[in-house]
Amino acid sequence: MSASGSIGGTARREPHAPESTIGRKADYLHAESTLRSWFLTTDHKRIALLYLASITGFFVIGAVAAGVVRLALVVPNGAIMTNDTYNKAFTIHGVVMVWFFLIPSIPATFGNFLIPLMIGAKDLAFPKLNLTSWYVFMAGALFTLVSVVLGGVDTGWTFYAPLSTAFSNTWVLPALIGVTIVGFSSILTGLNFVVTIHTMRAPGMTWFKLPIFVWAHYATSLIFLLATPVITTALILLIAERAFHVGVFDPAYGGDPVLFQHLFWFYSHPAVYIMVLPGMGVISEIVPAFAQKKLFGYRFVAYASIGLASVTFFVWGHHMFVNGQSDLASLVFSALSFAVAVPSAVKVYNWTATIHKGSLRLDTPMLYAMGYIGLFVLGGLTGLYLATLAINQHIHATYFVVAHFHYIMVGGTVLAFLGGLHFWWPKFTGRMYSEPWGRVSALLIFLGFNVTFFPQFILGYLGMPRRYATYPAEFQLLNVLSSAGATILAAGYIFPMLYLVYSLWFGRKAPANPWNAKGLEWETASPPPTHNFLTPPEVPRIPYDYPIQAKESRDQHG
Amino acid sequence: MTPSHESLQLWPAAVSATATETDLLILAFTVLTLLLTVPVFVAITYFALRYREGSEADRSPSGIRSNLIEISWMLIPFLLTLIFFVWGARLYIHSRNAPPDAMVVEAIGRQWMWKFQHPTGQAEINNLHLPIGQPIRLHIISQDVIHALYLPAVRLQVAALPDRYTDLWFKADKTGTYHLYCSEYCGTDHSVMGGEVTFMNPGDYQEWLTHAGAQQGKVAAGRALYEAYGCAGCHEPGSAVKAPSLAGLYGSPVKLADGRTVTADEGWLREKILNPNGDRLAGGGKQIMPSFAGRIPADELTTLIDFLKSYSSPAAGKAADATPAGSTR
Amino acid sequence: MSEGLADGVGIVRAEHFESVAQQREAATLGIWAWLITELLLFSALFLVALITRIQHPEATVAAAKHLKFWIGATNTVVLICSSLTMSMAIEFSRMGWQRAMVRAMLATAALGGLFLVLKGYEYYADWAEHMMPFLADRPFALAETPAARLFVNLYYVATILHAVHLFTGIALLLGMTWMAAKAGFLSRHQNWIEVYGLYWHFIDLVWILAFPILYVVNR
Amino acid sequence: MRNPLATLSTDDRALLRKRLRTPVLTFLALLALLAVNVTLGATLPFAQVWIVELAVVAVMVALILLVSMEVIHEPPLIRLFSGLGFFWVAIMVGMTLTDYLAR
Repeated sequence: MSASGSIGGTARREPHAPESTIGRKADYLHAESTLRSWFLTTDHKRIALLYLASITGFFVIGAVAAGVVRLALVVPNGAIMTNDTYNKAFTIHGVVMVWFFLIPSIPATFGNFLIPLMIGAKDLAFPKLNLTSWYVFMAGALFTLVSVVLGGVDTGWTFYAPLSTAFSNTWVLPALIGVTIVGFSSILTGLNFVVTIHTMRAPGMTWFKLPIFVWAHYATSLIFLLATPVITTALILLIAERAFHVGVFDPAYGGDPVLFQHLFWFYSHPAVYIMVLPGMGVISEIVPAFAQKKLFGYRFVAYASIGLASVTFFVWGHHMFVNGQSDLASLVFSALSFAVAVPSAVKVYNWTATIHKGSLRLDTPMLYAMGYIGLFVLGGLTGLYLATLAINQHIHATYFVVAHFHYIMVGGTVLAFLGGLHFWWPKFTGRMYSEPWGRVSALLIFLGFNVTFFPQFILGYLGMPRRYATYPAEFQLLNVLSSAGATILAAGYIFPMLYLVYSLWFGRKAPANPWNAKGLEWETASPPPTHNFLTPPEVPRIPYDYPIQAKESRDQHG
Repeated sequence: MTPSHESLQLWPAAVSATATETDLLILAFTVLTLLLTVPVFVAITYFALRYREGSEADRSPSGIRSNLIEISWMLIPFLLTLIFFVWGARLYIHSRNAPPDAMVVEAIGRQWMWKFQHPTGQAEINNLHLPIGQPIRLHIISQDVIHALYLPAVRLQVAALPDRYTDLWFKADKTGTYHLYCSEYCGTDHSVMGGEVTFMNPGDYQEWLTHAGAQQGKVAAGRALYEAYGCAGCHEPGSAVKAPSLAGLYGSPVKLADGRTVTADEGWLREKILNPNGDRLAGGGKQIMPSFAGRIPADELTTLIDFLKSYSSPAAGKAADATPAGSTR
Repeated sequence: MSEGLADGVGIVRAEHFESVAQQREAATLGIWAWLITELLLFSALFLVALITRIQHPEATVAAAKHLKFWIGATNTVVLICSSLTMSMAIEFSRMGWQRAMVRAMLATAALGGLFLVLKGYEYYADWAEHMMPFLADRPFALAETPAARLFVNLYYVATILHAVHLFTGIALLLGMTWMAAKAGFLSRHQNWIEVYGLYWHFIDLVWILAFPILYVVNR
Repeated sequence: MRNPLATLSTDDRALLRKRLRTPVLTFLALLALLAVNVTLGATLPFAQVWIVELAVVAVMVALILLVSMEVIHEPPLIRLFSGLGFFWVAIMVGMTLTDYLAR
């Protein structure tokens, strides 16, 4: 080990990249090209691309599983596949999409790539730890894939005891171990972000000059740190329960299966905000850039990120209203859940107000952002339906829930992910994607998404329970509609993969700042040099220093 | 109602006052949702058109004090939604406290069937017959994993836990047949774990208890056990395992591996279910059936054997518990 | 924490940091962030123990009476001693007394090892008394109170998890001691000792919580 | 082995005494508190003794955090982080108990 620093380790200068090449046009992509230079890199930008490739792979696996689910539900009587196959398909879909796509999606890729750029740092605080977290992620993924290859899991992504511990005859153990390991990857990423944002900001980059993207990732990282260990414990107990019959979740010995749900949702409800907050950060960058206007209510939006991250720890019991939780707990959790509306409203109304009197360009990222706002509003408000006790007793565990969380996770996170991918694609790769194809795909995804999931709100209210391999014949029309929408959605997903990959070789070379956007990441070249900035970046006087300023910025910053 | 109508219905049937009020609550909430979202959608669309790059729009600062506007759009939607918390909580507390005079029906969940026992002792599998105009309290427990009993017609569901009882009470005031579901994912046949709840006039209910409940229900109950214990998975024609068909088996001669021939009477069936390794069958098939000794209670074994006695062909067995699909809402 | 460093004691700046102070701050904040996750990890187990106690008070008390109270108490003393030697190692590192520091670190590792030996003996005694209900083929001494199994098994999960942390800690400590025995260590990596010390103290702290929660309050 | 202290100069001995004062005092305090808890646990003098035992543990934890881990000398950010975890544990335990104590 050469001269390096503290616990997690620090950046090690690659022996092949002497100081002199840095001054030349050696961007991070072309500085070195050996496999070794990618798989042993400590450059946050390269690690971000490793993550991008991995999660794209998992997205494809999860999407195929979703296709299987939608295929099965075209007919009501389960004629297409057995119940076991269906159950395994939706379990794989849930496990892969939640733990291997949604949770790492924006933080591990965009966060990893952009946080050091946005705060004017050379790298994250612990670059070796950053690489370690990718390897840990892949190790966890390996376990989970092993369970899929061996024959699958049929417990649902929630792994409720005692079904998962004592009754399921599928490959639950490797899946549980895989998910437990992935938790450590989240923790390490979150730890790195928290430390980086606290200690690595460029001189003059005060907290209230940080982009909302960084605020959102700070809030997300706090959730990583505070929630993930609890699911680790819950899963360790579940593994011990399945392997050694510990008994704490097993009613046969007097254990309490609902206790597992408490530990599970203590993590998994905040995990929703691990998925949502980074998306909000992305939208808060895109909207001002394409309106060429300062973000409205910057401080409120910043505080709302921290607010959401805190409030989310007080509401997990709203997943358990009908699961035998005490009435007192249900009342308290329901009341607190309504408080989530406050910071969420702050975000949505401020984005809308930012567009007001802007100078709008409706390029692909902006189309995704506008779609995001609409779908997130619907997803959020239907969440309040579910938080209302009497309504929950009817629509709990129905397709209403399925529709609700897909509006949040696909309408929210995935649209933000795609919007951000297009927005920062020039920065990541140095190439422009095809704008017409981008717009067509964005519209296709918006359309396909709504056709897929809006009918599920109705199905849920009509009383169709979720996770049903077969269903009463009268629900077929809406299910077929939903499956038809899924094919449109699938087409919408395939196009970007094709034209983005195409652009890597044939796309127009991107300028440093193709959107005329503000933020330090646009001050450096596209793609950036290995150490991010050739000259120390100049921190602007105010954040979102766009030509059109809202009145408040003069009030606040004089 | 014909099935084609039902596939277009947008509102499920409500048979209790609580269900009607829940519908009202959700309608009112939907109105609020529209009030909060439509302006946002309209505004985004309008701004997107009005303030397109290059358009001749007034972009001078509007001069709105932002703190005031921020606080107002933080608090106004929150306070409006709080009304719905109070309303929903009130309704919830009502639905959690059964009146003391409620008729108690025991409900037991198991992979993958429901068993209901009426206060007068009659039991049903998967289907439930109940009188209207009287509070009913379902006293629910599970024998294995967590299930949940969900009756959309009364807008209620509650988990069936393995370690303690949960309650669900309602007072139906409309007759009819409606779905009854398991709504907590419980394994392979989760989606088949359910049936129908039939609300009847009190007179009809008494009639049913004395006649139909004892007779017609029994074969259907046996059929449900035949499927719930997994017998059907192997013994139905066309299954992957290719176990001997049980249709028409009762009373017929069976050749055994040791050369004897026995008649499949009630006692032999019972013995073969509890101890499958005895009396190996002729024909060289591998004996893989597990023993059900200790896994099936005595009364259910009797019901199952009664079903096998009446089971002449697979089609006939299905007809016994079938209700016309269109009659369920 | 960096006050009072002797001459020639310090750290070498890694190139992505602007200053040594920034690097120190990042390391300290990083280990504290990690310790937060450790606290929540163990606290979730303690919460399960609390719920078990609430739901099955008699069975839990019966099970807790079988724990080796005096071994647990001795082990607590051992860890408190190791905390002292770790604190000494940190002070020596700040004073630049490298050899004394290495000795204090070895003493810390030895005390950690002693803890594990005592713990192992305790497990053996438990095994001999048929207090290992998770072993399928070995009868459980408290089989007549099934819920006792919950608490006893939970005790194993918690103590094994703690022992894994301690074992990792000893391995890291020995590796670091080996590096620290070379000349010039304190001028390059003094803050490793500080950061590691926080981890070691925290593992002690977890045991200080675990001992009463498992052994004492349920008696 | 010869006594290493014997080789030290007077200055060094004074320095050593000054530097090791706090760790040794903390060590003694922790041992004393542990002795209290062990005595209480072994004798069980009254029914509600667990409250006292937990209070003693709280003091021990505070002592390790503040003195051994030197939180009192740290900047506000580290102090915040050292307390954050405990606050979140309180949320987890408190909200879970609203279920278990009200069932």
